[in-house]
Amino acid sequence: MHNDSTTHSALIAWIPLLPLLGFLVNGLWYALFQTKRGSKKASSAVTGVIATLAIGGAFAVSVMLFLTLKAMPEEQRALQQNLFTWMRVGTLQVDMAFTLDTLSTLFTLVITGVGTLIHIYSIGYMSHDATPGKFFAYLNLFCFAMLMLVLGSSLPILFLGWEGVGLCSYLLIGYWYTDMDKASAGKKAFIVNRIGDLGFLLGMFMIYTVFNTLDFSGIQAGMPAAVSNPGALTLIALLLFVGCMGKSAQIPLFVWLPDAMAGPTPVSALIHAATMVTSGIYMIARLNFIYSASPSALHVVAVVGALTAFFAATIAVVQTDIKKILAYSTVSQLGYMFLGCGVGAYSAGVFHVITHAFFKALLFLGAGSVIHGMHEEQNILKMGGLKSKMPVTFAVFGIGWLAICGIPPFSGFFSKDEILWQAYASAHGSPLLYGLAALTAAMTAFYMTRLFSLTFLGKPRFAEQPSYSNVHAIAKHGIDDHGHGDHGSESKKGVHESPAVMTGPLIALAILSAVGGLIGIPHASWLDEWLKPVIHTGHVLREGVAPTTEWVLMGVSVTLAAVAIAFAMGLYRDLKRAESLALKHPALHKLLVNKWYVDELYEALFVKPIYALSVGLWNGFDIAVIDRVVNGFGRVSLWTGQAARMAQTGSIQMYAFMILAGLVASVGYLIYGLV
Amino acid sequence: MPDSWIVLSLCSVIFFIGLFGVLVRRNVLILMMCIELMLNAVNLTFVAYARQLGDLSGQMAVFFIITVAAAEAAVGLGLVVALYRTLRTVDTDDIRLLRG
Amino acid sequence: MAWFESHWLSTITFLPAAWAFAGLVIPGTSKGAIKNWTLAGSIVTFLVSLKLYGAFDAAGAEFQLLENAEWIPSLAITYRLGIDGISLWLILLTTFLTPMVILASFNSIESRVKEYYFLLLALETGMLGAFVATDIFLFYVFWEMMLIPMYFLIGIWGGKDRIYAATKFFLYTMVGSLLMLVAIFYLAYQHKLQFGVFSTSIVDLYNLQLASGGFWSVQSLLFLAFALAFAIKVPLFPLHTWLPDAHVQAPTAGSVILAGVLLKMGGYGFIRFAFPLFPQAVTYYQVPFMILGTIAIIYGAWVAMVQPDVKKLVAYSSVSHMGYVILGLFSMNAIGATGSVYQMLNHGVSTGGLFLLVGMIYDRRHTRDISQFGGLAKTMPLFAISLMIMTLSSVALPGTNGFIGEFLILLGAWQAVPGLTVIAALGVVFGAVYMLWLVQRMMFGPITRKENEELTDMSWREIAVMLPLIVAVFAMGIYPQFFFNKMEPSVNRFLARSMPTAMAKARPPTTVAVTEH
Amino acid sequence: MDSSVIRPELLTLSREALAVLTPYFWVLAGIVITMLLSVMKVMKPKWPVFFVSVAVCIAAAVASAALAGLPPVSLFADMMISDPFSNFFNVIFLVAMALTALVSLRYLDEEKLQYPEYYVLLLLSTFGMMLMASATNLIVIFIALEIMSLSTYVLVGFRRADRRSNEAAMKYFILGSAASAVMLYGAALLYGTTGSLQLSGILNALKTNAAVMSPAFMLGVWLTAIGFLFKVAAAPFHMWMPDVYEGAPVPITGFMTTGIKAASFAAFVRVFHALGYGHGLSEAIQSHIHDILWVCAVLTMAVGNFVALTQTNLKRMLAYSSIAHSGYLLVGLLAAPGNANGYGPVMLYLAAYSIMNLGAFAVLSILAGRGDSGLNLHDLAGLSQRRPWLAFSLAVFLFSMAGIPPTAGFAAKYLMFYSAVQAGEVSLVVISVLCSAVSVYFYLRVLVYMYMHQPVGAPPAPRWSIWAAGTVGAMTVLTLQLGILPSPIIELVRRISASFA
Repeated sequence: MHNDSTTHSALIAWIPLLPLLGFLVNGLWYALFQTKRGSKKASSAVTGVIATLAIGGAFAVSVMLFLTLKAMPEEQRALQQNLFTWMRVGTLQVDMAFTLDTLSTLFTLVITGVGTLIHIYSIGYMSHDATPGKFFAYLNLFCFAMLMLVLGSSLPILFLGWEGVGLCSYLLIGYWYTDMDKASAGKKAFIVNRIGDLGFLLGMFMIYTVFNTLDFSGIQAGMPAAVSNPGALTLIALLLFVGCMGKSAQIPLFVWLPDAMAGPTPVSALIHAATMVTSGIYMIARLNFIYSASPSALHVVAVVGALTAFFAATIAVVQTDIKKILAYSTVSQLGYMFLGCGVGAYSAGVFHVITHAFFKALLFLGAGSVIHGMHEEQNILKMGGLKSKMPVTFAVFGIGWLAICGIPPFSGFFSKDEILWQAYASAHGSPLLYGLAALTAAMTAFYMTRLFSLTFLGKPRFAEQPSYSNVHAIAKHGIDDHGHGDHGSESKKGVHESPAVMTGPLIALAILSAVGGLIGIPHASWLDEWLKPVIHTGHVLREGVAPTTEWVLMGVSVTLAAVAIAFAMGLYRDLKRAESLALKHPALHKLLVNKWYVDELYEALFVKPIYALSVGLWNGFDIAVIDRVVNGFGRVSLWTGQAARMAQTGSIQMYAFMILAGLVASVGYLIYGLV
Repeated sequence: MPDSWIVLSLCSVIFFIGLFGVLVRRNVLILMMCIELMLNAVNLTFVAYARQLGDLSGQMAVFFIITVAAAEAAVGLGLVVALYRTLRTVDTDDIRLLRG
Repeated sequence: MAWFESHWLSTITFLPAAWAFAGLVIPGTSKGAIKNWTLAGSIVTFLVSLKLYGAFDAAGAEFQLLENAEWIPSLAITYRLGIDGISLWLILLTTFLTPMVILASFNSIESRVKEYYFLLLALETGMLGAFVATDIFLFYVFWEMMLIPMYFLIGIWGGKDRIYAATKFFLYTMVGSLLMLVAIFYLAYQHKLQFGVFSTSIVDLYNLQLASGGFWSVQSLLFLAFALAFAIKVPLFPLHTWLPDAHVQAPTAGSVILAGVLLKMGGYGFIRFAFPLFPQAVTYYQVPFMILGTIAIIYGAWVAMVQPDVKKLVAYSSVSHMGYVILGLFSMNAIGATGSVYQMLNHGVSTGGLFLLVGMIYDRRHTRDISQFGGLAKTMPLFAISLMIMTLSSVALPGTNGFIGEFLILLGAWQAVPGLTVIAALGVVFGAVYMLWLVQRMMFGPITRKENEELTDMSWREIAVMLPLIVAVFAMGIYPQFFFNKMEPSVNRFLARSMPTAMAKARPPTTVAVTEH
Repeated sequence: MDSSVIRPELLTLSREALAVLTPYFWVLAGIVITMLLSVMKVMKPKWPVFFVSVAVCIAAAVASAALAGLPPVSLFADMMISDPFSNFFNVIFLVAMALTALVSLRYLDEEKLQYPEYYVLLLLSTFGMMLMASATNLIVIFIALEIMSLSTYVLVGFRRADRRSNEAAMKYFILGSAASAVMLYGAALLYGTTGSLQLSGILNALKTNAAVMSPAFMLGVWLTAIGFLFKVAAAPFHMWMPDVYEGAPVPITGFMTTGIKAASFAAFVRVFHALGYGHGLSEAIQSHIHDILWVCAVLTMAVGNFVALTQTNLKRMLAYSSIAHSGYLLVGLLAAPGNANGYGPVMLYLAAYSIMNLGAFAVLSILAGRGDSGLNLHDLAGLSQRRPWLAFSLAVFLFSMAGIPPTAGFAAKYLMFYSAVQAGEVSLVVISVLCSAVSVYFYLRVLVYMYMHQPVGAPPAPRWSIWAAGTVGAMTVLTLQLGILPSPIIELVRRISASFA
């Protein structure tokens, strides 16, 4: 058993290494042989297959290791692998080591599994792209980083992945770099993430000062000693949570995620829905013992989560870009997860991560399929009636929709409901939190229905021939960098269902979204059991909460969702009524459409002042003060010279006089000294 | 020797007369005379001291100084001639090409 | 051969100069021959210097590969060479960068080729000498001799304001180092007073006991004299203003060497001389200098952000990065100090790489105005990739060398002064801002100018220049232990010397045994 | 003493006295022969005179070098002494003289000044210098000084068709004579108060009875000192120097900056030492003289360097830099009693300074056009392309003057400052190094023109001559050699100053 587990431990490294390999193959191939001007670019089929094999292999390994873990006795379900020492300086020791325990194995499964599906999907989606080699290289690199993140057995390794995924998201958002907006969106994502990472770094430093190690095991071992210092623990927890805010797009650092939709849709599905954005939850679950030790920090997490959830939902209600809506719903769902963690129900949070990965990936890919079919049309007001045009997409999207709305028995229902219940009942929960969450749930149902009906139901609101907008879109992306260059021919076919290579993954994801919830059926939750070795928090109920309340709340949330759906269905049967409603509250509508003006606020608060300050420092201090002083020395010496030169009149008498003056002065001093 | 102070102070007076002459006069020839004056003041000092100390080396020094002074005068006059050839003046105010 | 065995350091130090003199016989008209000859020389030097890695034994004596010869016996000034784990890497960095800058100059320098390459090799000798000297006076001599070639490199082959920049560079450094010279004399004299003999060998001077306490104490004044010289070289805010001018005006090779090696002289000086000689003064000035370092980090980043000239931007980024070095050094603990030393190497690699890239684009477009570019990623993909990698290293992305340095430095500084570290860590954000914004403005977006449409991508020569740096970026980021292994004992010795408490209890052995090879 | 008795031993010379006098005899012989050659109409005097003067200088230099090791020998009833100190300086003077002659040859041709008197006067002035370095009697010092000065006055005015040359000569003459009169008055006072003209006698008087230190004595000390301060052009007695250096023919300027400066300092050191500075003088007087000289040194360095910043004529710039260097030398002089190296640093500095200055002025005399034109900065523009080696040598000399390693100037500076620090003159040293930092600027400016500017117009064709070129080359090598391996000469000067004090 033991040596068996060691032999298996040796495999852990392969989970991240395989994608890395794929990245190197595709990347080097691209960089060395496909960049020459006029050189032939590899097709998405070849490169895609390479990438898919890499991630698929990783998936296979993950599954195998998962089974190994499952076979092991519960209390020792963890595999370790130590590759080499990364840094050993003074008392600091960081190993390039991996830990595969019950928590990380779940994440590896999701990442590699969903990742594989999305890779396959991308083969189709990027078929028209100019540089698929580059795209798949990035995609693999992302998977590598993400897997490092979840497998790392110490904070620095986690941070390595943490920033790595940030990089990939930067690269992939700005994938169509010739469009400056997309490039800026990538930069924005990276920088906002950096702000979060700053918190993460400081949190790490704080941990090092308190625990004198950065290994998770070491930190856990140090907890008993550390609890005596709750202030430090709270600080640590909050600093790390700042990191989560950045990575998982929580208030106030959520602004980058909606812009991130500039990237190709598979990227949005993989990075900005299924995996990367959930790494914040992963970290909190990983360090749950620290958070549990600091109720105040937990409370902050919960409140921020709930607020984000609500806030993002309000924005999502009025957006018209299909991907933007999904983006805000992602932000909102992430808020849920943090709410779950914040009330101490880490497993609930993780559960929602998993289900969300399924249905949100599904929704995004579905949206991608729609966009693909509609030739780059993203405005849902210009869609409608696609049910007949794209039946498969319609079907799977429907499942995703029901899942996110929280209609039983779809996966979303279970996870969301778990969180709602915990928000109400757990020791850290409160009715207020629950109320906010429930309201958000209703709004979620509302805007998802709006999206769904405007996209698929009703009658088409677009011209059969490619409308101006998508010609524009093609023109905007340029012929060869963004795909669909040959849409000239394709668009004649008009709106069309996506090829099998794209619908296949959709179906797979649909099935997962449908049944995925079964791993966490209340009171029989396999997930809670499975996570026990990592997350050992028996759910203690707030005093005065009857267990039976759970069923009541469950009913409440389902009815809420149903009502919201019905309302939305009615409202958006034709747009007139919707618009009239919008006109009734113009101010509110405007506010929501403009996303509460958060971007503008930050622009005014930070970006502009700092820029102005920098210019001021450069011209006003560097040049005007320092340099002037430096050159001043030179100038002054020159003036001194000029002045001294004046004495050099050329007159003999003048010189003689100077001699006499010197003589008198010195003799005077001498005599004065003597008497 | 109590009486020598008179001589010595006289010498110093003469010396400084010469020095001030150098400062105030403008004609090169007169400047040279002033320098001679200074040198002779020095001579007188030597003699006075020699007498005061009853030591010959002071007296001896005077002869050397006189000789040197003569040589100096010769060179000086030669220079004045050369100067006058080119500048047509012996007024120190006019020889101020080199300055600054 | 036996002579070489016992004189590795002299060989490596003077090989470039000797090679350069030999090269004088090549007629100035046959430029190709001169270029290849010089390149060969620098490569040979690099290969020979690799020998040092094997020869240096981390567990062994403090200074190794010692050479000791009489130079000016009457003043007890000796020709004394030796390396420790810190200078070892700086030497390798120097010999590693030189071939690249020479190769990079092949197309950009066409006038007075002979003098140019002669000066480059002479410069290398000067730099190596400063790193191997263990006699403080010898160090000073090399330190000054470095100025001359660099002065001419900037002044002759530089840009429009090259003369102003060169003179400024020269004078700035002179003022600082002359005061240091006085301090050196004072130290030698102190040694005479305390031990009966003059000495300028640092292992002897380490034993000096100097009155400390307060600003006017001997130790503090001497420290300031040294610190001024080194802070100017680093350059530490507010003494940095020579750097942008020098960098912008210098030819590519000049900028690379300047950023890659010359700036390190400052940090190296602090480590080798200022800290061990004046421990109490260092503790006295620890916080002020950490504050200056922090200011440099933020200030440099902010000012870099708004530069219209790409080279100036990189120059100010150097100010920011070297601020980290100061911060880490003055945090006075193993983590911070190691981080600083490592950061010096990183900065050499990444900023050197950035300057090389800037030089390449300058050779093509003859402008450094950022607004002149845009969308280059389309016409020059390889260039874009290289620039991106160097950028990542410069913004300290984990996995690249930059991260190791900054992480350790900040961690070390946190141990010393947490409050300051919070501010300093902001540099992580602003660093990303200005570098990524640069990349975006130069590489991304549509191509707006006709000149940029037909740019040719990196040639094989340029790839050959960049490839080693790119490899170094990742190698140093993924397996830093390779470097730490040789570095650590020296850093610990350095700390033991530099901390008065440690000094009090145990002074490290000053008798240095020659290690056989 | 009883002067009536005739003492025959004063009239004859012992064998060793004759031996140590060889250098002086060589030069005297040279003077006589050259005079004869120049008046005998048998042949055109140019070459013979030139060769004779150079030959005797070399012979005398060799002789002095050979004598440098011997113990001191006092001559002519202690009127003068031949010791390592004097021989060291003799070598400097003679080398300077020889090189000046070499450089002058072509220069005089170009200037149509090829008169044999030139060499005669050079030899005479050199002879005066040698006497100055070896005289130990105030009157002898005075006579030596006058021999040197009178011949130099004439040499300065040698371009007698040129107004500037004449003016320079006249200024030099008037001020110089006045200064020597002042010095002589000081000598008289010293004689009166100590009862002796012998340096040794004065020192004795000082040490034996303290009553000597009367105001009159102080006045004497100081007036004598001023005489020397004038000769070495220490502020505020420096003002004649720029004008004279600018007006004089280039080779003579070079000769003056090396020979006269060295000679004056040599004698200054002897007198200074004899007047008991650092030993024998009472504390109060000591400290006062120290203060005055301190101020003097600072002023000199400041004036020299700062005014040099504003100069565009190379000759004048080098004149000011020469003033500045006098300032550094004063630092050495001040510090001498207080440190182990004694007057060694001063000697080394003078040697190094002579070498680099001779080299620099040799270059200038090669570059100078008709009537010493073409010596402005912009005339040097692009010299490095036109005459790379010439530019290189000038660069070496300038770096050396700026005190940048590895050059003789650096070696000299660090020995001097090293010693000054030992003598506790830290503040003075700090000021000096800051001043030399200033000086770097104007030395660099020349390099800027030579290397970083493109040639403008058609500068005068350089006056190549194998002799001048040889001089420049030799000086360049020597500058670098002293810079890289200063140890032997440092040893030498230490030994000499030890034997001297």
